Amino acid sequence: MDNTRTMTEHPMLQIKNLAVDFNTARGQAHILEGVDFELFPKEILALVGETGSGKSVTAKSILCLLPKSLSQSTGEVWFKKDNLLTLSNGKLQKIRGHQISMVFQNPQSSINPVFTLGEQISRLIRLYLPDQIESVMKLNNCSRKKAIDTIAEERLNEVGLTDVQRLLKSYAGQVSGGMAQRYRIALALLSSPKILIADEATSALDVTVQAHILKLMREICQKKKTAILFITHDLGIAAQICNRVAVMYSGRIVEIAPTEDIFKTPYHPYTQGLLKAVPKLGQKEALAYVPGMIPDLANPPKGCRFHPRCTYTMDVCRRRKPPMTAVGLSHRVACFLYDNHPKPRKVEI
Amino acid sequence: MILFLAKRFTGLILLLVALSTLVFFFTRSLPGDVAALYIGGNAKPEQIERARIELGLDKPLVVQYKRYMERLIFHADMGVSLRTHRPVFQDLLEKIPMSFELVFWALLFATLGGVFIGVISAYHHGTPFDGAVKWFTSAAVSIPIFFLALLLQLIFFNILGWFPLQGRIDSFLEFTHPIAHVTGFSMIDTLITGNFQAFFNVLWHMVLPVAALLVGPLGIIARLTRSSLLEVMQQDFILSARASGISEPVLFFYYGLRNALSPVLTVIGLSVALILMATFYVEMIFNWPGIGFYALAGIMSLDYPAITGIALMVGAIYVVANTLTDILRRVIDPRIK
Amino acid sequence: MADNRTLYTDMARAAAREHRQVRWFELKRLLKRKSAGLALIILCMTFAAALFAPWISPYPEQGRGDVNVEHRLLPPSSDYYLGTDIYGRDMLSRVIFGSRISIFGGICIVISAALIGVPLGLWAGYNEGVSGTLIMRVVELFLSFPSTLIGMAISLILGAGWYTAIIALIIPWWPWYTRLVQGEVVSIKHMLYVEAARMLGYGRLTIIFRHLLPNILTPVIVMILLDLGPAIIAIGLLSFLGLGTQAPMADWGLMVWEGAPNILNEWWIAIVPGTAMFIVVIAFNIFGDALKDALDSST
Amino acid sequence: SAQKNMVYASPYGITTLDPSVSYSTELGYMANIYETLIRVNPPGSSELFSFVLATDFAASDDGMDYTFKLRKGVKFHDGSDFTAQAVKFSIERTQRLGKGAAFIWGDLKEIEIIDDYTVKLILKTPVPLPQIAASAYASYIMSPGVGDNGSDWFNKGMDAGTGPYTLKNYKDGESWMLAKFPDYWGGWDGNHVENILVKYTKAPLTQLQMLQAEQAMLVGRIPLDSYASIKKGKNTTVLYGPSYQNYMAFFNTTRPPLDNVKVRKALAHAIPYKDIINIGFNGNASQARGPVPQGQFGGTTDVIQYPHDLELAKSLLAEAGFKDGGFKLTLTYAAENGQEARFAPLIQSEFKKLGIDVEIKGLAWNTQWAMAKKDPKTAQDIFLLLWWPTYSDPYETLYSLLHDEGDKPVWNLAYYKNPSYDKLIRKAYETVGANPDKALKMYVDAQNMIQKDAPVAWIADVRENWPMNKKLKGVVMNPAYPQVPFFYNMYIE
Amino acid sequence: MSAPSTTTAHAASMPRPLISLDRLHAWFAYDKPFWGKVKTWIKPVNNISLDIIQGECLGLVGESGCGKSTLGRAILRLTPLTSGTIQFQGHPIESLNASALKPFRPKMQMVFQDPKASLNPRMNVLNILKEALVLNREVDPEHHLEESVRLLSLVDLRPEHLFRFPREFSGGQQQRISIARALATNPRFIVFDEATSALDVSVQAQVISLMKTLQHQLSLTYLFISHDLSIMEQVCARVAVMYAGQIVEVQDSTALFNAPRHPYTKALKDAVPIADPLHKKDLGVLKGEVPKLSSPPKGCHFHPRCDFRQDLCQEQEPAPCETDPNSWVKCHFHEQLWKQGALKDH
Ligand SMILES: Nc1ncnc2c1ncn2[C@@H]1O[C@H](COP(=O)(O)OP(=O)(O)OP(=O)(O)O)[C@@H](O)[C@H]1O
Ligand SMILES: Nc1ncnc2c1ncn2[C@@H]1O[C@H](COP(=O)(O)OP(=O)(O)OP(=O)(O)O)[C@@H](O)[C@H]1O
Ligand SMILES: [Mg+2]
Ligand SMILES: [Mg+2]
Repeated sequence: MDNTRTMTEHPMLQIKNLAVDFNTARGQAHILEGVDFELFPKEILALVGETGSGKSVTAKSILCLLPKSLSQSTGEVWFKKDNLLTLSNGKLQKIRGHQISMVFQNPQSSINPVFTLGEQISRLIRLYLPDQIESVMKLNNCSRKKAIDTIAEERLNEVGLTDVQRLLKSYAGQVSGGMAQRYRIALALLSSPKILIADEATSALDVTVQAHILKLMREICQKKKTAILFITHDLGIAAQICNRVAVMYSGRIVEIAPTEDIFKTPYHPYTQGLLKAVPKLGQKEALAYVPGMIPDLANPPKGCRFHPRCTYTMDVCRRRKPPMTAVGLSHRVACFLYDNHPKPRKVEI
Repeated sequence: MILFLAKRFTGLILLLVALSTLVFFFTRSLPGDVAALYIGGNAKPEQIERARIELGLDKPLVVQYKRYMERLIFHADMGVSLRTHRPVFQDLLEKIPMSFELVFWALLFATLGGVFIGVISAYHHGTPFDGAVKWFTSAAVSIPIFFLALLLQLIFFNILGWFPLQGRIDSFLEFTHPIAHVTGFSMIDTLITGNFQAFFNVLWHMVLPVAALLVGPLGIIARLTRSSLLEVMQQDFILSARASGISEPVLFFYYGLRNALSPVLTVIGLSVALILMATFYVEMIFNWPGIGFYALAGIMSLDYPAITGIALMVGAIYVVANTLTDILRRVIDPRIK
Repeated sequence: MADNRTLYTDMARAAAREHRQVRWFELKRLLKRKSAGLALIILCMTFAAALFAPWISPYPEQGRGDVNVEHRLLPPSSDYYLGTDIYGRDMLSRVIFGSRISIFGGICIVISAALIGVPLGLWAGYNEGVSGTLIMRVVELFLSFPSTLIGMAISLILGAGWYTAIIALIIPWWPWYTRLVQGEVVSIKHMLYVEAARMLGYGRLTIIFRHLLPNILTPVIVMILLDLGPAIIAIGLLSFLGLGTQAPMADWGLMVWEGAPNILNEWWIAIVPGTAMFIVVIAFNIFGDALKDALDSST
Repeated sequence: SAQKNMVYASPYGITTLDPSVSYSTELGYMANIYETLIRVNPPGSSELFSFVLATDFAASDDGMDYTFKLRKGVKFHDGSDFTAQAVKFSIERTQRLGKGAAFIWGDLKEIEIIDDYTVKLILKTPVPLPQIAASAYASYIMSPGVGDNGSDWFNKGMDAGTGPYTLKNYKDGESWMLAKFPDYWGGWDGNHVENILVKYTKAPLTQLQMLQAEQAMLVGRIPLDSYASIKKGKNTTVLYGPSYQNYMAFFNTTRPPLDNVKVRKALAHAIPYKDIINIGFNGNASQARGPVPQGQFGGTTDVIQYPHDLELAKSLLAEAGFKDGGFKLTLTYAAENGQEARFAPLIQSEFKKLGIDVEIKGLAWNTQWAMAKKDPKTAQDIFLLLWWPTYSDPYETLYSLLHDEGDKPVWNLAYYKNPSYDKLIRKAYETVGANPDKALKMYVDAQNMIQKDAPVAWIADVRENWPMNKKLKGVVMNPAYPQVPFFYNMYIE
Repeated sequence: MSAPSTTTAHAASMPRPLISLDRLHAWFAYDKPFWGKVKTWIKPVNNISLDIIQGECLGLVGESGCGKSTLGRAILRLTPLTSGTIQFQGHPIESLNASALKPFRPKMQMVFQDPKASLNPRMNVLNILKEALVLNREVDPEHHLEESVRLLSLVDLRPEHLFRFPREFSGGQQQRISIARALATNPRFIVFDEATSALDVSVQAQVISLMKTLQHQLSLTYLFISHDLSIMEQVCARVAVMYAGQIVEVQDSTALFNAPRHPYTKALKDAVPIADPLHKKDLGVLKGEVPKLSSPPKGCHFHPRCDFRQDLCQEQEPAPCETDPNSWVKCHFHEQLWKQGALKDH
């Protein structure tokens, strides 16, 4: 199975104890505290979790994109031989986009509104693919500009965009959310990155277009050995295309496991609650949900942050943070319930 | 674009008509005795009466208004200045180039310098340099223009002696190399007549007044550029470009600046009006014979044709400047419809 | 029922208390920035000086304008800390008394301008129909009209004086507020919460005052603070032309004007009030800036 | 060799260059470009008049006509010769246009050309024609070559005078040059400045700085407090001379409490003349006696003066029923006039000691004047005014300022009415040509008549002063021609 | 607790429309020139006729930007109409002006797509609720406080939340506050505009179960807008499918997803990823681009992307064709496809 293979390989990206604090009006908000996971080549890892649990922040801090004046990041993000968090700007530049690229949550707002889409993509083509431009120029015996256009067109077609000529001349405001998102995805794939971080990359698409993109992702993952970190709300997507799923709750990964395992035997009470809440076609009974409120991050609950909403709260949960424990082959969970007996416990909620 | 220009142009005309109407009735409600003013000196009652008829002041206000508007619209005739006894239009044509020279340089340097300082300090956001810039711009926008002009004179003429005190050109050059009047723009006039000595002298004379004029707008523009750019730099698309491995300078000067420039341009448009206002004081203090000097004298003597003319002109300049900056904004920022 | 109600009242109090604490925290954070704290101290001192001028100035009657011919044009000394002017009046006292008009006038101008401009801006922003367009055209008219000219002309009509100077400045000032507010309103009026209020069937005025006004108040307050400096300068400018404050009262601008001819010899007559004006304006500016940052980040 | 060029930093702008119309601050230039038939000599001269374009004149016995002999060999700037024709043309043109100071010719009946160099002016009433012909305004002789040209023609920078200088390079509101007219009848032998660059400089401070930096030889007005340093300066000095300008305060006689002569007298006594002269004028003035300034014909020490006396003022107020004052007055002055702005607070401060509250209003001159003319009942209480005569007979001053103007006041801003005064000054005016001594007595009586009613407090006769470079010599001041620098006499050492 | 149940519970025997739309058009001028006619119209609601039956929850699905929100807002008269009629409880309301509309306002409410944006950030929850309560004649102003607490408890919030501001709540809670506000006026009809699409599944489930409870308790009628088909089935009995400004199919929800009659419905259904890793499937990809609302394709709007299109589709717009009571489909060949079983799952 997939997961056994991944364990033997060297991880592409390894995140250790990543913590992020934000300065806010109410004081320091501990947005992330101790995020640990790794990403292997050729895998798609789904990162799911509650709204505001820190998924996007995790993604951004991998590439050191959080504003330095507002936030402090600690921990380690290992990519190849480098800890990205301590890397100089110049070196980061060589990694950002070239090796690790990212698709942001809001497609339209992540395209510069004052340049045409064409200007933006050609700048990146020139940055990433100088060789290819040369070869296309030689091959087609055409000008540089023409060559860039050709490449752009080809790449945009790949993500299912048609009428590319018009698209290249339009501005962000003139294209639909779906087009914008596909365009961003095309940009992110331009350099054939080693790692792609897709932050809700399909949420603005309707299901049919979404399907196309998901297929594409699976393809590049297989063909180009790209590892993908796929952040989503939609557990359906996770189930359909991801190898592993990491569940995040209030700044921590609370459970991480191969997809089948997570869906079959969720361990963490929150994961279980989440899965129960997934609506399914044909399901008649009412959906269950996790009761209670999202914790206030400036003033998070002591110990396990989930304990106020958990039915199995023990004393220790209030006092200490649960460490990650392995409960199966590449299945880990952060919950004291499984300290001694690594068996999934059905939690009634 | 043509539609937009047509719209702006009709807007300008309507504005000018409204403005002239407003100013007309406004100035007529001023309590000065226009006819007596026209005569000047120790005017005698019968003379005043005669002047009143000559100026048409004996007619009802509406008739006067009609006459005024007709002349204005069909002959670009704004009447005769009560003070200089010359057609206001001619006076204005003569004065505008002189002020324009100051305004042009002030605006140019304020814009270039302001944007540059703004970008640099945004780039070095949070450093001591940025703090210094912040203090400097706060000071720049806070210093009263007349106080600044006085200080400049005091420091650069009286104490340091680097720059001339006043006027457009050294007196001795007026004897030896007088500026020929071709376009009215002394820099151009001296250049096309090959009068280089005067050219450099004029340049030299411009330094202090231009400096006095530009400090305020420079501060405003620098501040706005900085804050606008900082805001832009937090946007998703910048983050996204950064994530694509674009280098920081390119990110600031190429990607961010263009987005940040739109509000800056608006303010530059408004600065034109501000600088024009400031010329009132600067021209007086530096003895610069421009429109501000003329306006001030006009106001103090209730020279209403001149006041009206100036108001119309400043209004027109305001609209034109704003239209220009609007067009520019459209060019650099396709979001604006 | 009654018990419930007292319970609710208690809860309301508790919530309000907490809310106030948050505000206080924000204020403290604001003041922790050294420049803002310094600015605030300067402003407080100036306000205090203006308020208690008769008690704190060394020569209050000279501050009010009584001449003191024997001590004309004295440079700063231990008797007259900041020297004396052409009538022999103590500059320190004059500057302290001068702050009254400068500061009161400045506040008066911006507040009145806001009181006129904000409602018009709200209306014009919310109704983009005929009335709104009309208002904005008028605003444009005023903005395109040289404000100094308006100021001067009005001073000329009403006769020079500090109160006419204030009126003369309010008139060209309010359109800026209308413009600001209109822009803000246009950008928030399509917010869903405004639509929600429309859905409930509320009329324009309710929506304008209950929903729009509170949400544009922050930029308005910041603009008021940032405008105080320019307003003080503007009064000074009018006085500079002899159209503002009249002798024997003085505002700082007038004092600079009066002192300007002597600047080469008796420099203190112009430099002292000019510097006072500069410092206070800069303080308003920095404080306004800091407040803006604080308010921006807290919402 | 001596320097022939100089710079004059002048605060005096040009409102018109038409010599028939000119009635304002351009006088200083006009008097160098144009010439009159005769000129009034400065006080203290042995002769009353000196001859310019005329070489002699004689009056008929009844004083109803005057015959002028004209100078020969005089050329206009346009090259034509000066003849009797030009005199007729000029005066008639001025009369025809009727602007500016044309009113001075109001009593002229006709001009008769006797021959090319003799002209006879015939009057309607026996007014002092030589004074009129020597007027600083409206009596310039211009070339008939002007023809039908109107003021526009002049205002382009043209001139048609006979004076030593001709206008060149006229840039309104900036600068212009008075350049030597080579064919001037006086010739250019000896020491004369030849080209004068006039830099229109409004700000007094700038003028001061220009003077100190030797960027200007001569300036118009400088900050009063700088006079000491000017006098001490290595290169600079101040030249003083008499002037016929004076400052006055009109009391609104139509309204209580100033309709009470005792109150007016009290106020006249309460004005701190000395402080005003010291601070307001930096010592550069003297307390006035009456409407006519000292030195001018009609200004004598026989006119009663109100000395500064607070005690007396207090008792007068008490007599009038205002013990300890207790009333409020508004005082207006022309905001453009720095001098008035400077001394108005002194009056305010002094009146406060009487318990009188003075509200000072600085208004643009024209506004101030318009408000004063509109309705005496609502007008100001005290009106500060600077006055100077158009020609050097006191009649113009006495008539303009105090004769009964009915309900349309123009200059009589005390709204004073006294028929016997009106009669007396007219009589003096018609006598002066024939019998100056008798006229003088009448003028003094008329002034004392005024002083008894005290409708106006005469504040100060100003002394003319010219701050200038020490090297500038030959500066002549003539109070009949206020603020005229006669450049022809000047030279640079 | 005095539940404001004024209407006696109707037996569902005689379904009568609470709202009925007839040939409704709501167009927006795209480029309004200085003078003259508008050249381009955006037609998000283009000739829609639809009945919403008393007491039902009607789902509205369709891809993003097809006009769902606009339709919802048009029904509530929040957006200007171009033509067509709207009847609410039999009263035509399409041409009433603001004041005439006032009595209807409390009866029709909307819960907006973006909960945060729909709550005034400067008002606390109490004020937000009060503002709506004022319109509810049945509640005495004195009792607004208690009523607010009652409303909050309906949506599972606690009294102390009354004094908080919207930004202090999580997305799901904000959504519940807007539901509470919608309920405050004692409405008969509520439009839920993608009320759950910004939420994670748990919070979404929370909101949905709340909606269902309330519907039963207060016998409300819903229009539930979403582009997520999986929750449709959970919430709605009947679903309308919208495509490019038009409704192409209305059906019973179970039937719709088991046996779609319109090719577009089928395409939608195929593309839904199923949250079960054991049932990996090939997600159906719809070719072609989303049509422009300003110039939708001639004939059947869906034809450029339809696998089954024939010449007729390009020329003639299909008429709605009733298949069951209260169900219809707009497709020229739906019967043919149905018989062929072309739209069945394989
Ligand atoms: N710039 C910022 N300043 C302060 N707080 C921030 C900032 N960015 C994010 N946060 C906070 O960090 C937390 C996590 O945000 P994040 O965007 O990572 O959530 P998410 O898991 O991506 O949620 P969603 O599913 O809604 O996208 C939130 O509580 C948010 O309020
Ligand atoms: N006020 C308006 N003016 C102009 N166009 C509008 C307006 N409101 C909506 N539109 C346009 O109408 C179309 C449909 O918008 P609508 O919001 O109804 O879509 P939707 O189906 O709700 O999409 P989503 O699922 O993304 O919410 C869009 O193309 C939008 O641009
Ligand atoms: Mg996110
Ligand atoms: Mg929508």
